[in-house]
Amino acid sequence: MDKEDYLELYRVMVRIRKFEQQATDSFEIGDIPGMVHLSMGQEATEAGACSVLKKTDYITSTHRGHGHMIAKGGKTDRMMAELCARRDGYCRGKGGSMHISSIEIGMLGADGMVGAGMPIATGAALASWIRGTDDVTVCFFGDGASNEGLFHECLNFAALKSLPVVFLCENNLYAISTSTKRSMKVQDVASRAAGYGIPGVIVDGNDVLAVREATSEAVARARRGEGPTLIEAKTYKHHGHFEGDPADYRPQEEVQLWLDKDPIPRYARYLVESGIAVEGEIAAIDGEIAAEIAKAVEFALASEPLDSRETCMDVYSDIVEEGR
Amino acid sequence: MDKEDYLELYRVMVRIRKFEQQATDSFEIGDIPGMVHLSMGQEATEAGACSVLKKTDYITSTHRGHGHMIAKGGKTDRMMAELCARRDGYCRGKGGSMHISSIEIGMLGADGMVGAGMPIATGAALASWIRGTDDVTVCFFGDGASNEGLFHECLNFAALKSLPVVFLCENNLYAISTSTKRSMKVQDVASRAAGYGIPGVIVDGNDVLAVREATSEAVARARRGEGPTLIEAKTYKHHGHFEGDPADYRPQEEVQLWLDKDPIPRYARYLVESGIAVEGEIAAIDGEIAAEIAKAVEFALASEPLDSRETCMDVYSDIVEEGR
Amino acid sequence: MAKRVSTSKALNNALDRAMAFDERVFCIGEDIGIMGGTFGVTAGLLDKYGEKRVIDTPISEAMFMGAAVGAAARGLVPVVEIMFSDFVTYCFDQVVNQAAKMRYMYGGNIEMPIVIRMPGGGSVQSAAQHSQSLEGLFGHIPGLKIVMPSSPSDARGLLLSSITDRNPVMFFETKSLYAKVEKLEEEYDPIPLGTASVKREGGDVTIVATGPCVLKAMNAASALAEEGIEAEVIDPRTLYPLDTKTIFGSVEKTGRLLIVTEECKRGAWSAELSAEVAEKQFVALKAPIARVGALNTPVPLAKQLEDYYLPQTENIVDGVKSILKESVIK
Amino acid sequence: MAKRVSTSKALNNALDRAMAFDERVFCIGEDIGIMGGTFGVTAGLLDKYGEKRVIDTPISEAMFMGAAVGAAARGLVPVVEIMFSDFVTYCFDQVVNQAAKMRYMYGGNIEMPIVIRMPGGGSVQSAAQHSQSLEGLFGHIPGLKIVMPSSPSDARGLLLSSITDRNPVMFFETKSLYAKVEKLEEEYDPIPLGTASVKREGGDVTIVATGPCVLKAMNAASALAEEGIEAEVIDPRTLYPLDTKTIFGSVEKTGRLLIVTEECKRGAWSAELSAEVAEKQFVALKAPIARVGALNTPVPLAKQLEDYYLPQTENIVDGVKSILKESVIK
Ligand SMILES: Cc1ncc(C[n+]2csc(CCOP(=O)(O)OP(=O)(O)O)c2C)c(N)n1
Ligand SMILES: Cc1ncc(C[n+]2csc(CCOP(=O)(O)OP(=O)(O)O)c2C)c(N)n1
Ligand SMILES: [Mg+2]
Ligand SMILES: [Mg+2]
Repeated sequence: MDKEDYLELYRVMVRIRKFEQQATDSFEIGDIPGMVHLSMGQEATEAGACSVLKKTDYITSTHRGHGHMIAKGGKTDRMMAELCARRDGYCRGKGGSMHISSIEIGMLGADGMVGAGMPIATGAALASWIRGTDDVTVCFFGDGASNEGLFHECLNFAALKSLPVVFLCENNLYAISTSTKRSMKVQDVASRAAGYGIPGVIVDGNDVLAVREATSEAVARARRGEGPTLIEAKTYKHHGHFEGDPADYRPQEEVQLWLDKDPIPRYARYLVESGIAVEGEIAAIDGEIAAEIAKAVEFALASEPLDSRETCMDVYSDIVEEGR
Repeated sequence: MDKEDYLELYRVMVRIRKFEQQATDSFEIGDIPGMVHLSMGQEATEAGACSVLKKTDYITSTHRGHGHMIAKGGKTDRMMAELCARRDGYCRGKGGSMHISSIEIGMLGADGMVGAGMPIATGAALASWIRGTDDVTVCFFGDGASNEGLFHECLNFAALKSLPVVFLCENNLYAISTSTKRSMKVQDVASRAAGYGIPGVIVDGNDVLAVREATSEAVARARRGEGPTLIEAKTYKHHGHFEGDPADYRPQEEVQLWLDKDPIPRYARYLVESGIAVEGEIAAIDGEIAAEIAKAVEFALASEPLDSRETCMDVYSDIVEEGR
Repeated sequence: MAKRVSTSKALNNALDRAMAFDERVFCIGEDIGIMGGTFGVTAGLLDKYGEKRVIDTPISEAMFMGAAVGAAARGLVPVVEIMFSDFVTYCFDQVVNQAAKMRYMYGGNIEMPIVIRMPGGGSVQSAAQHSQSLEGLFGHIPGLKIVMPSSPSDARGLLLSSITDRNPVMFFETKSLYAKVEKLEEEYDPIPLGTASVKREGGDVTIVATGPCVLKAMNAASALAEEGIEAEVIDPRTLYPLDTKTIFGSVEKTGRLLIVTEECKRGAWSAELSAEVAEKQFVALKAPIARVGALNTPVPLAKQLEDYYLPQTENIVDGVKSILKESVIK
Repeated sequence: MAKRVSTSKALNNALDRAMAFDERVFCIGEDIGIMGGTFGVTAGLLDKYGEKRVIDTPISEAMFMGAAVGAAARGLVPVVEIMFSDFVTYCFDQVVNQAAKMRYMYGGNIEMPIVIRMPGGGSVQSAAQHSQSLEGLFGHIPGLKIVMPSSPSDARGLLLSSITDRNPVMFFETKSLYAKVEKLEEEYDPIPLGTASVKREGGDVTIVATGPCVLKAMNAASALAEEGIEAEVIDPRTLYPLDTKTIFGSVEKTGRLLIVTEECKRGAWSAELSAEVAEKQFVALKAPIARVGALNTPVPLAKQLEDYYLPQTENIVDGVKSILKESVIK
């Protein structure tokens, strides 16, 4: 890693954070419709994991997908346009926050169905296996999703066929109101890897370099044709489940504990303390990203909403049913 | 165990065997309609496991359910009537081989959907947990079923709540044509128990006493409120997947190897060699069961088929839609 | 003494009453305990009835739906919450091949009293996977009953009946109705399944509307009345069993039928009703049977698209006018 | 040179041709490789194309259906086999909420070419969970196409078109048709989706029948002809897109419509067609639209019950006679 690599990690984390801070505000005033799930607090995992991917690699995401998409190279202007349901959004405003996706950048979609990304990631990896290419797919999912049967079916098959996929569980301790203590008897999702004959790795999800390292190893292993790895990144989200959720099922001390472990200031401190960057450089990035996000909002709001008649488009490749 | 207990185990195994031998013949000549899956070869697991259950305990079964049902106390006459789709069958001939069931004897159903018994067993155990009774449910399923997501969801939940259920995998090395080597990377289904924080036990499924002992321990544990156990019984079925399947995907030597391990002669030898019974007693049981099965066939064929109009009954408790 | 009560609260009330009355009744689902349900329908029940009767599950719909089948087989009465009706796709087998067919496969020797509560429907910009109206799928599956209330009072009365029913009942709640408020007496009776409610009488056309479309149909009827067209508006309340007596009687009188549901029109429940009437009441019909539904597209995100996607009052008004125009004299 | 070919073999042929022609095409499912599929449709393909293009999976329908979505997103063309159509309930989400909606949620920026092959239907005493005709469920889901051949030649021609289609196609094979044999030329063209086949012309009544019911409808038509009633029999071949031109044209001519499908009648695909015609062709109709389907029960085991459950030739004959009797003069 050279200096720019270090800074880029910081840049991506800040981009996610500021994008989502903006999303809160835009949601509040009604510019963003529907449901919005923010991952603020989990940026280190998202940025760290995607930092080792090539453009031709793939990821699948969850209902909480902004961070994954930004980390995989999503442009904040088109993303904000998507959240605001505008024409210039990645999905022409038809997907929104919960379905944001872009095949060009290798982001195979946020998804509203918990766990749904797992078989899709498995299929993306299967495509590499069939074609004999060395693309890797990273599958992001939550602790809650890990209890769906899809987890089992996908890990079993990917292990069996040695597919080039990394299953990356962001364990943020909750699935809506249900803490992992109330959803599984074992402590670590990673402990389930053994049942599939694949490595299970636990990593501090708030340490961007640790995540990067763990993912790098797993991705290399996948690229070598040695099959999947299950990584569990322990982390936490700052906001509630969705915007508007008071999240009073989480003890205030717990929230505070994790706010204190915020991955962004932590990494900024590291950069400075280890002499990689000076405070001014960090502040410059903060400013640069703030400007980018301001522009993204402008871009989004300047983008035209779809015409109602366009509701009927994009259902089939070759059929448009109009009228009712 | 007193002598009668030992003999009863033998009796149950022979009852299953002869019932199924009869089923082959009856199927061949067209007395039994539909699909028939036989478990001949797996009798030790079925008899051993159910021998430790009380009448008020429950089991769930699979598409291959005759053995489970007989072991849980199913009467061969009403069972044969069911296979022949007759009025005096346990399900009035509406379920047949693949859906045979009887709530009175605690057999919650064979099921045509692979894995479907697992959540039903979990629910039966949940009922005990809610009511605070000490009934235990034993859930039979195959190696193939263990790859369905249901396995994961049910073991996770049962472990979490310490439900009184025993998950008993009959690993007969195949799911139709797919050998376990081609369906999972790990060797033992039991190795997956650790991921749920419950005991995983491997047992020789062709040794009725070993199965009985392993199940006895698991059932006792469940009754004490200490939660589920995953037992994997290694066994083999003599016939193909269903009657009519040539099963040429199984190497002939492998089949022969397992025929040599047939649990019934093996246990008969044990009984004699250990001085528990003399050959005459064993032969007497064989004869007694042969007579029982002959009567069962008579009973079945004497039982009236349903009238076509009865097709419309048993859909709702309170609505019968006739005509089309 | 009558109180203003929302649909959520009315449903909560019915659950509370059923649980107090019958200890076999228990609730199971995701986030229904500590959080009281995403739409608050189970609020307070965990505290009152304890964790054995209000069970928060891990995210594993197939498990808990199948477990409901197992528990029902053993004599309990599970009330399952599927957080959004779209998620029933994760436990479709347990509903369609297990719960619905169990009695039949057992030759009648089992009871299967399960209520499956599901918030469905659009109008809150939740896009393609959180907004569907899937009731029609279940109308095709013998063994299931289907309930779809349109008001707080119907919701609580129908939920009570659903819980005492001995068959699996798909109970479709509608997101847009949760906040709807009505003045209700504290005492109330269950509403038998299979009884429609005639919301408005009229002799020119019969409008059958379900769930959130009932209000739209009533608004359309008012608008039509101003033009001298008298619509009879019927809310079937249960889609199966269906109160064909009331509906057929009305069509007999008006000779015209328009059906309004929030489903994608193609293959919707409304098609079944149309087909039934086309088969059984041909002679009475003076005009084409019309259906107003949502567009045949996934549910779009943006408000202006979703509004266009959903059936609206003006579509109903137009539909009625058009069948009046196409009427023939018999 | 023409050869006698079964439906299974005809399908096998189409798969072989598609795989030889386009290396993006691969097959995935349970027991399709070593065993060649429960009904032999994929026989020999593993040997010919290798284990990367004919993939035997563990029993995990949701996984491999979802994987098909992922692989399609990456430009491959998966042909999925669900061993019995009833098992699609295990991957209903992957079909209904993923494959069907993916293009829409992506705003059109993705292709989703997946064929989902499913043996369905009754008549071999496989009881409640292995005999259903579930095509109607998918007719309600925008984004899916639905194909249902009734003969070896249609099967292979339609399968070819389904594989080159850029949308998810639910391809319903029927167990009772696998063994059906027809003399076929080796050279053949794909049959475009959305083109019905008029099996028999007649002016008195239009019979639309699907899959295994086509033969029964033809038999009924012969019986009716002996009594001087000329039925036009149409096999739509694809339920969506539907060749309404051909069907509506026929109804225009005959003024009478009877629809025959093997589905449970309530909420069936046949209801949608009935509703469409009732809405659009009211003036042309001289008689009630009738539907003949299976009973509204799970599929029973015993032959005499299953025969009673399924729609039979005599039900079609009776249906036609009864609508003829109820005809009005317009
Ligand atoms: C199949 C399905 N079940 C339930 C839900 C409702 N739901 C949405 S997010 C969520 C919690 C997910 O938890 P986790 O996987 O830990 O992700 P996190 O929200 O913590 O990022 C639930 C239950 C859903 N969207 N889909
Ligand atoms: C959901 C589902 N998928 C597939 C099938 C087809 N099928 C029936 S039995 C079987 C194999 C089951 O294997 P296993 O669980 O090992 O049981 P065994 O047959 O060996 O007793 C399969 C694939 C089915 N019935 N249900
Ligand atoms: Mg979480
Ligand atoms: Mg097996």
